[in-house]
Amino acid sequence: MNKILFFAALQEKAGKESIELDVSGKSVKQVKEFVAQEYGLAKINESMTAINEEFAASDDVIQENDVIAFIPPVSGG
Amino acid sequence: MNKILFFAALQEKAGKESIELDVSGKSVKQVKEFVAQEYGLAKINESMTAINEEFAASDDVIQENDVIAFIPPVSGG
Amino acid sequence: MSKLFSITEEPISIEQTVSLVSSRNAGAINTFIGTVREFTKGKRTLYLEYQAYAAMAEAKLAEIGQEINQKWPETKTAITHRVGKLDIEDIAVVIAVSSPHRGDSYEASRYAIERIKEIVPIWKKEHWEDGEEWIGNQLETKSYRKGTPSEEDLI
Amino acid sequence: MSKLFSITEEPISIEQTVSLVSSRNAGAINTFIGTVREFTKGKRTLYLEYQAYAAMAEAKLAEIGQEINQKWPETKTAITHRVGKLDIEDIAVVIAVSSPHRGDSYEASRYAIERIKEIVPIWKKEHWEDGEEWIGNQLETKSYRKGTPSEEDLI
Repeated sequence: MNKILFFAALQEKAGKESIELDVSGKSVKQVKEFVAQEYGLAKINESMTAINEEFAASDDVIQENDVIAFIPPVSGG
Repeated sequence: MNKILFFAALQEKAGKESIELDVSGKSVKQVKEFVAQEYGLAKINESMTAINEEFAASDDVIQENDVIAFIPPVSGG
Repeated sequence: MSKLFSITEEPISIEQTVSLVSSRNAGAINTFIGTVREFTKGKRTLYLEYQAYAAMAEAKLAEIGQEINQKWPETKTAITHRVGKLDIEDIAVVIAVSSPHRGDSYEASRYAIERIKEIVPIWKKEHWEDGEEWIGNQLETKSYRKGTPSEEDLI
Repeated sequence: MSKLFSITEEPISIEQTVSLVSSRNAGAINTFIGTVREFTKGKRTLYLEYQAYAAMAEAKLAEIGQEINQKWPETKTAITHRVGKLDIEDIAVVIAVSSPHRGDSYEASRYAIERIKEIVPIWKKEHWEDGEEWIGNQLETKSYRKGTPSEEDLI
């Protein structure tokens, strides 16, 4: 099973902070496409993805228990 | 009468913080030469001079009641 | 608040962040304090809301600290970023960089704030009289993984 | 301590100096803190003694503030310099510059410290184990009246 985290505008749009979903074996790109469709999150394409708190590339493959987070353009500071 | 202020190494060398002396009508250069000789302050030549808290040029002329200060190279900060 | 790189919900103490980097070897400490500004491009902000992916944000702040240590080996860096609701004039972030000589402390501090705006998962939501919005990348670039901020960003 | 430009014999509060420039229009406050370093070129300092021509020094600090306002019109500057005996790690000077945008606050803060070292009548005496000495111009130039620090000084 995997935990998927949403932040900022994505979190508001999804209506939740996180979901549990088994996406192991899928690429980051595939997960993005699935989540975008399932939750109506078109803006997810502008987001980076983190796997276990580290930025990931779109062809990185999700492992069992990985925590995935979608990172919209940041605006701290 | 004029008040003449010494700071830092000049103050230690002169052995006092200030002197009273009538130097009105003299140029900054003349006052420097006189004080250098009188107090053995050769290093006064490396100092800037302030008249009434404003940097002065060597040919500026001292007026009655002006306060003169010799400003060695500064090292604040 | 004793961690060098931290996300906090509490008001940030400048003195405390500075004390984390102060040392007998330092002659200079540069501090950057980001505060909530009332007007941006003529539009009045009522308050801000900051959100962070806290664990990752602290890791990324620490990574910036490592980058700084490589570029300016004698520096020491601490960064504290606040999250939650912030009013006008409140402090959102404090960066403190100590170094033996002042030049390094200025450069490293500037580098830190630019990198925060590139790679640290923290988001700001502006609340105005007539609406609200999560603000996107203020560097106006979508590339997050450039090694360093561009020259232009740093001037 | 409520003056924007002051010479003091008391320990300097960073927060207090920052509070003098904080405002609803500021989004950035850069702070430079000069501290007493133990080792300089391998030589151990025991303590420092700062002396100032206080009235003129405050006037010159205010003049630097005016120069900054001309160069970076939206900034606000406060500078406090301590005099007397200072131990290692003690704070000698705090410069705080607020501005709507961060770039100006960094540049103006840097300008302020360079100008202090050029035109403000404050002197430092180093006390070592084997002697003591009033330190001369650390910019290693004898020209005090240049309009701005040289490029080299600023890098």
